[in-house]
Amino acid sequence: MAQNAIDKSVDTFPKFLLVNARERGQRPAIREKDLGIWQTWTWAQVKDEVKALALGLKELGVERGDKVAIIGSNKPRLYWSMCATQSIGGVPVPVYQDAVAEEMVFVLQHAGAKIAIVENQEQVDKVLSMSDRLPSISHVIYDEPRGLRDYDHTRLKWLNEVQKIGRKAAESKYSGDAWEKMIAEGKGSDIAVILYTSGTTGNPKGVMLTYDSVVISSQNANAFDRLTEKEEVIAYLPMAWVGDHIFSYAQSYVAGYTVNCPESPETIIEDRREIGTSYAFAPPRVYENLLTLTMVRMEDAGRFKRGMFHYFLNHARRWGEKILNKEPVPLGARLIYWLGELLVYGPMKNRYGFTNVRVAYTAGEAIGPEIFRYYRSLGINLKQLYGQTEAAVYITAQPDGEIYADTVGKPSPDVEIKIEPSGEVLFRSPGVFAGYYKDPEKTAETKTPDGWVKSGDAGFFDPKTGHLKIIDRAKDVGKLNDGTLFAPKYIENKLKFYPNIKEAVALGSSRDFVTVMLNIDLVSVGSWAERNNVIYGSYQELAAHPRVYQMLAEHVDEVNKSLSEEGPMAGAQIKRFLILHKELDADDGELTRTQKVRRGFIAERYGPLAEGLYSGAKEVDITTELTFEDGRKGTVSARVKIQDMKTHPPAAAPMDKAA
Amino acid sequence: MLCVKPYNMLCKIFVIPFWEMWDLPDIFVQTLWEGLVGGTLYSLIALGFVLVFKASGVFNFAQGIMVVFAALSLVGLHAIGVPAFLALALAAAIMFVLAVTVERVVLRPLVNQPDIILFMATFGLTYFLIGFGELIFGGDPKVMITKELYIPTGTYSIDFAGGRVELQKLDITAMVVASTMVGVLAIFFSKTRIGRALRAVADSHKAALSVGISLNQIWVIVWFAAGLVALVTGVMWGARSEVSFALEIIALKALPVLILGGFTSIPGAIVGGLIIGVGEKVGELYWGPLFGRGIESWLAFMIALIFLLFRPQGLFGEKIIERV
Amino acid sequence: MRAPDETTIKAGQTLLSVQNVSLSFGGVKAIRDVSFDIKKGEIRAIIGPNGAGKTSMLNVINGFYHPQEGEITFKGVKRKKMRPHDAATGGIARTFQNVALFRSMTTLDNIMAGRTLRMNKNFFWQLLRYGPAEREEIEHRRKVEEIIDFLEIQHIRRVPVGRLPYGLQKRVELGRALAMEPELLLLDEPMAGMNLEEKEDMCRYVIDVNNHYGTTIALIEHDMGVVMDLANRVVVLDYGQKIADGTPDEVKSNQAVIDAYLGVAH
Amino acid sequence: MFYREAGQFKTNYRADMAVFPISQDRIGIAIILIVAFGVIPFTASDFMLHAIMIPFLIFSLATIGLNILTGYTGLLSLGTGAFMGVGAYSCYKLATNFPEVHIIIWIVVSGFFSAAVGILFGLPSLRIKGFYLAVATLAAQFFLSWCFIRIPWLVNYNVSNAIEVQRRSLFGIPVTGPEAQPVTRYLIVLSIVVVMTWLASNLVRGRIGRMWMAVRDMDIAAELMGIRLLNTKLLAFAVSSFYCGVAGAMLVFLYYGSAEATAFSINQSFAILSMVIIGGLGSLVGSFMGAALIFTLPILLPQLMGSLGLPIQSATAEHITFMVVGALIVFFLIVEPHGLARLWQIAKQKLRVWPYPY
Repeated sequence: MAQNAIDKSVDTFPKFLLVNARERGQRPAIREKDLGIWQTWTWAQVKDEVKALALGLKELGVERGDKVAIIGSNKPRLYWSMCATQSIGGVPVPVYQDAVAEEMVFVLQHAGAKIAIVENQEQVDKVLSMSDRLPSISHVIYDEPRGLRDYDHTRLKWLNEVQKIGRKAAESKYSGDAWEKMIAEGKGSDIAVILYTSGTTGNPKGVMLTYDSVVISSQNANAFDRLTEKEEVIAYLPMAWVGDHIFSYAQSYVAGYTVNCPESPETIIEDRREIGTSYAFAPPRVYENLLTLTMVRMEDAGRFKRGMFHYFLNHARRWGEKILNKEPVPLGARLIYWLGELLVYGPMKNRYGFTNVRVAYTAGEAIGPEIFRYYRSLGINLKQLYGQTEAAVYITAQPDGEIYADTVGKPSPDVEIKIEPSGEVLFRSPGVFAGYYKDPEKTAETKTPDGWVKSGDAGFFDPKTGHLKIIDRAKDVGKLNDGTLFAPKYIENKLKFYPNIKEAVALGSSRDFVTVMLNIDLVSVGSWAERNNVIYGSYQELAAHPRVYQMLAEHVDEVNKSLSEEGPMAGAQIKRFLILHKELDADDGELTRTQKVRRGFIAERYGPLAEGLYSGAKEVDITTELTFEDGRKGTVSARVKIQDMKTHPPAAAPMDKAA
Repeated sequence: MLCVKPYNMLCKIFVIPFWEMWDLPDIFVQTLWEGLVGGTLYSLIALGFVLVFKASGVFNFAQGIMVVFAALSLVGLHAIGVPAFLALALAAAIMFVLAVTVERVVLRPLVNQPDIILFMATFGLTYFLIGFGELIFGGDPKVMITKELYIPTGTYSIDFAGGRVELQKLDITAMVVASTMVGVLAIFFSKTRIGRALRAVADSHKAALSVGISLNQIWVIVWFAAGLVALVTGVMWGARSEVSFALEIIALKALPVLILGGFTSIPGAIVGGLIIGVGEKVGELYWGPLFGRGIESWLAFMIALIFLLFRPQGLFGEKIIERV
Repeated sequence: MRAPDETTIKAGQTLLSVQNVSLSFGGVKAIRDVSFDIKKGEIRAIIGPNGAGKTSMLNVINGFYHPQEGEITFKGVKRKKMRPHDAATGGIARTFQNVALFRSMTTLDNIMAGRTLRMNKNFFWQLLRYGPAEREEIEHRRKVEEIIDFLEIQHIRRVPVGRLPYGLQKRVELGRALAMEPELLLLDEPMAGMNLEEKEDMCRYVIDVNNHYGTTIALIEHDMGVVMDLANRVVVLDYGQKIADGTPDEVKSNQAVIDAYLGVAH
Repeated sequence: MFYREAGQFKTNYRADMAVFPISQDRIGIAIILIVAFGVIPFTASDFMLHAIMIPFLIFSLATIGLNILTGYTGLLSLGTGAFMGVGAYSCYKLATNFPEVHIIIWIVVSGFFSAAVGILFGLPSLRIKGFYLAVATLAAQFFLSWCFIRIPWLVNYNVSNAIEVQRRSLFGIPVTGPEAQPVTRYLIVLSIVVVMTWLASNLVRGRIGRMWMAVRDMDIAAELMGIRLLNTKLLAFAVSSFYCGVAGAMLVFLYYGSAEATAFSINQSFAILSMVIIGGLGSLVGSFMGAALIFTLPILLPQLMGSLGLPIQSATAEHITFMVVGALIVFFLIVEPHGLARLWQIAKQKLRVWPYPY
């Protein structure tokens, strides 16, 4: 790795592939759980596969600069497609595979993709269904042939067939080291990949990243956490997300470590345990789900086990982080911790598949401090980072030994940061993007001529720790009518830290006071209902249950209390709330593909509810349209109750922070 | 004698025994009688099996030990000073308690389990009753209280074909009691409401429920009935020889009887018992010496085994049709 | 791989024909003088009201029942009497109306058991489970995993099938039949007792099996809608007699069928 | 709790189909084998070896034998004792007629005689099943018991009518006969049992095991998949009897030292059957557990009662043992029809998901 870092001539991923195939040819490069076992490909094998695919693509007419869309879940062949495309000078454009046809068509059109490499019949159907709007696409290549036998194969090709074409070409047209020469033509300043970000509003933007930015970012990250070729990671996050691109592709190629593709989305936890990842990266949601699952299961455990679990958990809460941070800890506490490691922490880590984890990151959203501390107290080196697609992920990260639940760390290597008077965070680094594809206007809006990028997030440096703290999207930080600072996400996150609350939407900008709409967590609340003999027939019924309201009111009250202790935030306490009758869903456009709430859209969609929250009504009727999994539409009607809350007086010692 | 050298063995098997039967008919008749009496007792044990099997589908391996246990209770109670007939009544009561216990502790928790599991449960029950019986009554053989129960002893001698045939009064009693028992059971099954319900159960459990009797009650009734049969068997058998745990092994002879007669047929149990009883006595006397005697111990099983190969459903069983 | 006597029959040719078959139990006539054929590569449905003799027909085809009259020609060979395992060796696989899985075995073992006929390493290799026996086991495991993948039952690979919900059991049973790589697959009410979603899934699998493996399928089904979507040709039985035979559309408009079958509340 | 499986992944089917796919299990079995071969012979007393370990292992093997027939193939047999006897008597005849071949070879070979007799009495399984078949095995039991008593040729016309084991040596160390040390005999028994258990586990995990279980679970479906029922059942009879035969031969030659026909009576059959039930139908591990429990119960019970201040006579202890075994059988059938093996499996599963309840 160190060698790679120094060798400046290795500046593209295909070049890294050649290096890896040469230097660690027999080490596993990628695995996939398929047909019951972990099918493994070494770097040398990957090189052969990528070469065959690359030349096959070449034969299908992919030229330097052509865009190749990649649509599907994390599969080895799709990762190879990226490298294969890059090796012949093409630009891979990974697309969110769960995007509905409409969303997909925009990206494919905008990128002008020449070829789409897709996972299976489902994606083939999607692409073919809009083929008349996609004249640029000459071929659709699929990985999984099932059900596609009788399709018209004039424009459709099985990936293995493409590779066969490539292998034939490798023997005649491109014999010898013709392919390696093509690779050598690539330069660090070329565009490596275009990643479409799903903006909270408007159409997605295509972020162009150069090889230089991705490679340097990856090298810095690997060095920062001392990652080696021995790491094992699980690739399960969308390939179109910058996080997955960096962790499961770029960093792996640079460090030479192994990427593992799970069998199916349902078996990720199982698969992660089998692999025992050493380097993990996940949005807070994943950690939240694991913890929720744990708590729900432990509720069902016997009295003894539950007692033991909580005893050791309390002990860990007190001492675990200190031990992890190598602070001085009394011997007695250490001994009990050791016992806890044997009885609880070790087995828990084993269940999570985190036994061998050296570094785990949470990013993308703020994580609940409780959740964060829970994992750290078990001895898992969970850290936070702050990143963006425009920065090839890394902006700040927490160095080992400097971990705080409410910060996102120090600037990553080679990254400069400054805070605008408006509170907006600006950054400049070698990882910064080249521009938005076909959108110089937006590029200019975001990126200053001297290389500073506007993150769009509001934050500040904590004087005590020197770490960056992010409070919200800069444009979302609003004001109440009385001028009080209102950071909706900040409030929402506080609420979402309760396992019973799955989503929260805070309203209040240009209003008299703050209100929230909540989504219950069906797993957590459902399990609570079962234990407490609360009978319900549907999600809607459970959400409207008075006892559920009562329970959530307690949570809201606690949030109000904590807000009251935070100086500038004290005025933004929640006055009224309601529980939504349906789950917020990406298919209905209420969440982004990365599962962020689209606040504005929701306020509009649930207009009557928003009005009710401010009109003083006790109950509001609402009818909402929703989309089923198969794309059909339907409507759901409900009468939603609104609950009033008391606010707490501001605490005596106001804290002076937040821009 | 009659046999010529190369056919010696065949002759010994197929000619001489029959010639002997013809030559000394009194001995043959005597043997037949003893076979019949022994067979009656086999029939009684088999009857216990059939009762339980018919109504609950349980292959009650413990029937043999129930016979022993019933007899032991009777003798044991008498030994501590209980008058004979009261002891008999108490022994019946014990069998009732046993039936209830078995229903509660064994059958009810195992309802709907596969047959083999229920069989094994009765196997466990056998073990338990052996240990329990020996613990309470001791392992050594005891004498049945024949006189106290006014069971006649002694013999009738009848002149027959130049010889004498001796009939034990006890055996005659046994035959009479057994016949009465079978008669009573037949009436019980065909005439009484519960009996009809039991028959319904044999066909389908739902049918029984519609008669208004719970399955649990039915189990208690059949197990109690089987217990009573066991008590009678125990008394008769005990009177003929002695009351000991060896009986438990001998009781296994009821299995070939069942194979002959079919697992669900009461007449089958009777006929099968008689065939086996006669067959093994005759076999032992006329063919036993050829094999070095003692073939009585397995002859019944071999007869059954050979029979099985030709008619697996037994003499009176229904033909088994498997549906897919 | 197997079956030296295997005569190759091309798609569209008759794979199996039933000629004038009659079957009775005791005095009850279950099938009366029925004739029809199954062509290679098609999906053939046998429909009819309850007690029409559909399951009996399947049982005759795979040798479980022996018809008193008539004969069956399978792959050009006439056979009057056939033992069930002869049918299996001949390439006929079968699922049951009431799921006849090996309940205490796992999904994996159930499907592996379906490959018994194709495994031939002898007892002593099995004892050592080394060399040929192990290679054979691995080779077949791979095949089985493909079926597991095909039917999307990876997550229940190691679960004893007795614990699975009914719909999944049916799927495992289909997998077990597929593992035999049959030429003719008999499905006895594959969608019985399923909810709508499971039915749709099962339909897809049946079509995919036919499409992907080219397996000829004869199926009994109650749900007319399903049959109309799935089958290439339909034979209709009523009271043990054939009353119609033809494409779904032909059958649908046949008056005898309407009277006998569609007439009853359905 | 001790199962830390994270990071144990399989990249090929060979590893995935191993007997012990989890490394902790492999370590566990390795420890057991090391203790059995390397520690017990040096530390255990002669009493321990002779009166507990040797018979325990032999009965475990017999239990495996019966389990193959009853647990795996679903064929109930009440003739185990007799099949063991066939092994013992044929071993005796072979060893006395061909003394030049080593006794250990004869012990193993005698299993074939037992297997042949097993096949013979398994033939009725062509037409009959369930309890009917149990009666056929009873016929075998009584017939063979009778043979053991009535055919003096089997015991070389010994006046005592018993098998008398003579001294045989291996590398100059006596392995059978009165001079053979318990340690020697223990190691021989252990080796045979370990190897045969391994072979049995190979069988039951492969095609043959699946055929057996298929026949047990749903014979009609098995037949329609091309499994020949009679062959499969006869194979089960043969293998089962082979195991019982070897166990029987070991029982006489490496444990009793001499034996009469009563050693192979129906009570022996019942005892082995109870070991199978309590250990767990269809489980090799369970066979060991069942044998351990049923065999050691009569030994431990008096000591247990004694230590509780309730000294009891040996006869009483025996009766109580019977009751306890009977009660245990019923208890297990109700609570867990698959016996100790299933309990062990559940416990293991609990440890694997620890501290989760499931």
